[in-house]
Amino acid sequence: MSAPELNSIPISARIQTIRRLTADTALFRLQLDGDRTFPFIPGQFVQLSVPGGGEVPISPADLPAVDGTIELCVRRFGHVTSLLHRSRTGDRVGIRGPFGNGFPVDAMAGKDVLLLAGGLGIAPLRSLLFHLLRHRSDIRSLTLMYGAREPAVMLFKDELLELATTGSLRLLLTVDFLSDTGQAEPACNVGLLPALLKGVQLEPGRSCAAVCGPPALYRCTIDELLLAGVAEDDIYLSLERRMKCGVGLCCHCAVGQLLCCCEGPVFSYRDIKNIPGAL
Amino acid sequence: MTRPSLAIAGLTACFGCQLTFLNCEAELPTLAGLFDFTYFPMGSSRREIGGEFTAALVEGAVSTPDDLETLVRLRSRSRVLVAFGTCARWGGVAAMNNHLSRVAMIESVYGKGAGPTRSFNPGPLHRFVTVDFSITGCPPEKNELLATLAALLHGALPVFPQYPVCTECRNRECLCLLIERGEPCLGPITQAGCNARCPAVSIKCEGCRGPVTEANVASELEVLLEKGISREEVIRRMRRFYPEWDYGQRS
Amino acid sequence: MKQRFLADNALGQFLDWLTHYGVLHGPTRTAEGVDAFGPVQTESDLCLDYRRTLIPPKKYLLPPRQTILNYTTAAGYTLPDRPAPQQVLFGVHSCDLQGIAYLDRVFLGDRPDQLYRRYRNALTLVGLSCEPDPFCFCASSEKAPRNADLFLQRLEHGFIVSAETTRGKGMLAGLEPLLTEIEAIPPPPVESRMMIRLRNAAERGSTFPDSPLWENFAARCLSCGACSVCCPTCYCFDVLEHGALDGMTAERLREWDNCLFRAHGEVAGGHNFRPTRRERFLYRYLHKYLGFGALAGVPACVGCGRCRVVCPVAIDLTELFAEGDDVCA
Amino acid sequence: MGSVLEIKPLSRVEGHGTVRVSLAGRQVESVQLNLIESPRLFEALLVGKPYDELPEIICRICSICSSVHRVTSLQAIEAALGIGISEPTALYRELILAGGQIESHGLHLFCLVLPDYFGIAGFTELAAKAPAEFRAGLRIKAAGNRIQELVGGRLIHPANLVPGGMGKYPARDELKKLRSELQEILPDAVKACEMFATLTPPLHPANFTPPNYLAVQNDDSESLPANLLVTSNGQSIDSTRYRELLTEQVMPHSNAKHSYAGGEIVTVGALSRLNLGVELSSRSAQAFFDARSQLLGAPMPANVLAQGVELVHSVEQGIALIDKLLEMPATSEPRVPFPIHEGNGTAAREAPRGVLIHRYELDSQGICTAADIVTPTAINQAAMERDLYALASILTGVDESELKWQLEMLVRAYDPCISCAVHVVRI
Ligand SMILES: Cc1cc2nc3c(=O)[nH]c(=O)nc-3n(C[C@H](O)[C@H](O)[C@H](O)COP(=O)(O)OP(=O)(O)OC[C@H]3O[C@@H](n4cnc5c(N)ncnc54)[C@H](O)[C@@H]3O)c2cc1C
Ligand code: SF4
Ligand code: SF4
Ligand code: SF4
Repeated sequence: MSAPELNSIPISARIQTIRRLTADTALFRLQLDGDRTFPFIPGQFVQLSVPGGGEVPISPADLPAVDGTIELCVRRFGHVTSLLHRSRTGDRVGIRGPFGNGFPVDAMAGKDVLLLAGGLGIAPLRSLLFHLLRHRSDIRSLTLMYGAREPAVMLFKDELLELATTGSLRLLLTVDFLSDTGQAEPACNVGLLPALLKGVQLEPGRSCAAVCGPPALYRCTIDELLLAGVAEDDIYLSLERRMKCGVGLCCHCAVGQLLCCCEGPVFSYRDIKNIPGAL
Repeated sequence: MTRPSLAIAGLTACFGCQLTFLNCEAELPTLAGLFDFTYFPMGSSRREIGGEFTAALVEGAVSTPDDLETLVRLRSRSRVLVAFGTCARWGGVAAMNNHLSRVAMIESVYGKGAGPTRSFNPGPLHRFVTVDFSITGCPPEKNELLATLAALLHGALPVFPQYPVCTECRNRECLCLLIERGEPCLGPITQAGCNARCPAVSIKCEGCRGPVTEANVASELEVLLEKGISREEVIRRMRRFYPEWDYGQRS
Repeated sequence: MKQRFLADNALGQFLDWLTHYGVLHGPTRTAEGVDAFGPVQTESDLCLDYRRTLIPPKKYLLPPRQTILNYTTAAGYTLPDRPAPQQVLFGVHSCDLQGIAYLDRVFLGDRPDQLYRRYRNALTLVGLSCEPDPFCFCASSEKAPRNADLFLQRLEHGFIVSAETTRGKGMLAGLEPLLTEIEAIPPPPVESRMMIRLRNAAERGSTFPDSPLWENFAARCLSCGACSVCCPTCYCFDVLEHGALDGMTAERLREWDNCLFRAHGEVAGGHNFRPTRRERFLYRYLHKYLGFGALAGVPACVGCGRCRVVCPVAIDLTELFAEGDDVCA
Repeated sequence: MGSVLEIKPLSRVEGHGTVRVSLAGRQVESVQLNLIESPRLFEALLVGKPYDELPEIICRICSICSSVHRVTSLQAIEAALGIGISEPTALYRELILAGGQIESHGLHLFCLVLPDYFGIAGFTELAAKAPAEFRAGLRIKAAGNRIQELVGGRLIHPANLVPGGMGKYPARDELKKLRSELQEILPDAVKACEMFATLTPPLHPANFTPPNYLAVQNDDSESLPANLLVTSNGQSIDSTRYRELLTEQVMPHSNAKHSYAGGEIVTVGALSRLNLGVELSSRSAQAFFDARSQLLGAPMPANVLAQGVELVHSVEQGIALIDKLLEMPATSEPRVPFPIHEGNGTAAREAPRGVLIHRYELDSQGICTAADIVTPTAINQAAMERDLYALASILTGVDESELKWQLEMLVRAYDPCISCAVHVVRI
């Protein structure tokens, strides 16, 4: 099948495993039909089809696998994602892509890399994290700051804590508030994500940050990042829009004159800071 | 997979929404096999509101204690409660005169001191219980009903258009009755989904599907007043299926 | 200059001959008086002196609602296999031809849309010159845009016929028996003042941020969708998928959308990036006049005047230009 | 001490109703039919509305009868304003009424009544037990709906019919398609009618009082469709004077009203029409003749079969009307202009369930100052209750569920349309 067709017709896949992460979020591992592999760059997205429901843009949460599987971390949010959450292993879905630009991993070489994830934003950043860990020697330092609403909805926590023990990753976790039990979680701050940046000083031009999270996260985080010394050019934001086609036709995802699905979803802060309604 | 069980019931209404179900002639035999019609007095003599329903499709406005009782019983036994049709969704024709004295209206029909005593101003379902989904229309459209039923089979609910009748009217290349004839067409503020049935036969939209989410009510009023239609007439027409418009609403 | 000429009395034969290339469609007037492109059996079905049809020819390439994929459990998602009907669209004015040229750039660009291509390849275009009315402001109503297979320029007793595409050149050869030769000077291309203003503003990248008109538009607009439905270059679409009762098959559709609708800028969870109508108007402006993505900088407005004519509250985006940019190059 | 047995709600009928049987020991003392439909006060909704809004509002009184309510309402308004309509408009109105009748009878026969003949609860069971009959019935019903949709613009609550004409005449090729569809289902309709003539009626025979039938008879001799209300007891009156014939009486044991014609209980509907000699198409006339022994002078349970005969009639009539319409030259304006003035108008039509009368008074601005609507189900109530009592009394001693089943089937034979019975009646 030629590339343009892959872009417009979903290929079939089966749900191989479903790992419930929280009450409303699960990790779906899909096996593509016909030993097909699915190369992508961290930060790119796919259009996932749930038959009878429709299509949603999702960023793979893992690295491209050689065995033709792909891992998607999906929160139950509405129409299509609810249907997906009702599926069982073995059920069929469709997938098309990858779309968008992805994170500029080459530009991160030699830098102090900061990953900032809010809530579900950890999904694409997990993919980036894996990539950077695999090419750890290319960058100077690697820090992941991850904020969740409460301890119970913190995704991949054990996995992240374990990665942190290797010493190649600095991990800072925070929750907006503690669970009802009131018990403090070990290794976890209480407070909003930007608070983790308070007082941090980075070397301008030698540091960069990748941010992904709900719309509300961006404004305050950017201010803190700028204060910390990260250049506008080096702040990468992954934007969410309602992408219907993924190939720049349906027009739902325009940010100013940029199309989020083709020229994004990852933009540098400098590129979009003057666009009204971008953030 | 177990067959989803359905309740289809009517409150204060004309039975048109339930008839719309029975009007799915081509699909009815299939539907009979796909769902368990546990409670559907119009279509079946099995009439106990017993166990659990996957979904209850409730037609009509609430205007009597009996209506309310049926509604509450269905609500408490159903996973999904669907307001079925304009009366259930918006109040419908029976509610158009809710601004007038009900006692006086009853007297005008039945005479002084006579007539039914136990009834109140008809209101939509959501005034009394939580409604999960609605299929609007007086009558509702078959295809929307079938799409809902198909989605229910998958444990989902469908997505319906959020734009006004005008969009469909233009898509069908009908004459714009508002611009070309100066008629008080309610297309601009009415929820689409009927494929502009009325303008398609050169009849102004009477708004039978209720307000579109994004109605610029104030501007529609201004346009119609400019065309020389009295405010009283516009409001009377607008009230026909939904008595609670916000006439100052712009978005 | 020598030109190929089709006399009025040969028009009927010409139309018959066109049917070799597909089912003939052209401008007609419905019983209610709406001008619309539709099937044409005989010359008398045509409405040759029409100004603009309600819906532009985009409906032939991108139907208001179109099945884009079918799903079955066995085969997964597949393109609908129905071939596009071979059609000849007769009597297309310059503005609409330019509209099609714009859609071609969008849908046949880097990532071509297969369904669009299928329909486009099956459509033969025969252009027709026209007389502008006060609402029009196209680049030139007389000149043949390059995507017209054939173009007919109205003279008093017939038409000058020219071929603009390879397909058209081939067609013209077969048409010879119906044509004669005349001496005529091709009209000089005149661009409307409005188009010049608009282009100037677009080149400057002006979005008239302080114009009070935005508030005015936002307050009046009914969000009826007409302007976009009737625009020859509005192509935004929404995608819907419905499962069938059998539980095994589904259908995915795309249908025309409108950036003036609130839902256009919504994402899951209800956040809206263009919550107010004013923002949505700016967005529409941006798309129409400054362009997006690969077509950034290419104005999409072809000056057909439809959005103004069909707007129930007479909103006219060109008022912005008249106010701010009166320079005539 | 007496006990009360209640059927609640009545199933497979249109609208909300209950039947209460009071028993003294095993003896039936009385039977009450309660039409508990919530009052929507339609007459009050109409008062104060301009004439052109009346048909649009009143057709919402009932979905199954929306076409005939719309047409009757239009005729009453046109009578009040002295509007003459064009011939095609008149034909289209007859056509939509034929469609309405096919749909209504089809619904009643195949979805509501047929399960009784198999002793099953409803359409779901029917789809399994008699799939061929059910599907054939649905095809007939669908054809009726196609007519309503094509002529009315909507399947229910037709929009296309307005005072003085129509919004738009249907396209000729659509008419032709419709014609062939009707042609296709005609044999099915004939077969269905035969089926109802041969199936053993599930209803227990009883000593029902021979009915006094009432129907509208058209007198086509005059230009304006003048019609008469006639009864099998020999009464006859111009329909505009319906109030002189149809009186409402308050029942001594209740505060509800029953309708009487000249002081007598009357019944309306398909059976009444056949017995009063309403004109029939050729194949329906044959069907009527074949089944005459079951129909002539018969009590209301035979109404079901009568509807079968009429089904054939309406299909044939639909075809004939389309033929007439197709013969006419492509017509011009679908609406005629008219002046507005003070006036009052009455129209009586045969709805699928029987006599339907609308009467309006309009002021000089065309605003409705009074409205009166007489519906078939309201007229039939007294007879229904009388027959229920007759049936219940001979069923003394049968077990409760059988008694309920039987009484419900009798109510169903009347094909009541409870939403139509505007007046809330408690007997
Ligand atoms: C680049 C990118 C990456 C993302 N990555 C992830 C990720 O890794 N994990 C994750 O959980 N989420 C991710 N999201 C968010 C995810 O796409 C949304 O949560 C998802 O689209 C929600 O869809 P829904 O149908 O469940 O919600 P809804 O709110 O029901 O739908 C969203 C919108 O689509 C419309 N819609 C839905 N279904 C239909 C239909 N059948 N027909 C017509 N319209 C319909 C709705 O009207 C609504 O406006 C990402 C988004 C983007 C843009
Ligand atoms: S006729 Fe009515 S629905 Fe159609 S475009 Fe005009 S205003 Fe809108
Ligand atoms: S056009 Fe208006 S009145 Fe007619 S069916 Fe649609 S919403 Fe109802
Ligand atoms: S046509 Fe006019 S009223 Fe309608 S959406 Fe466009 S600008 Fe708004």
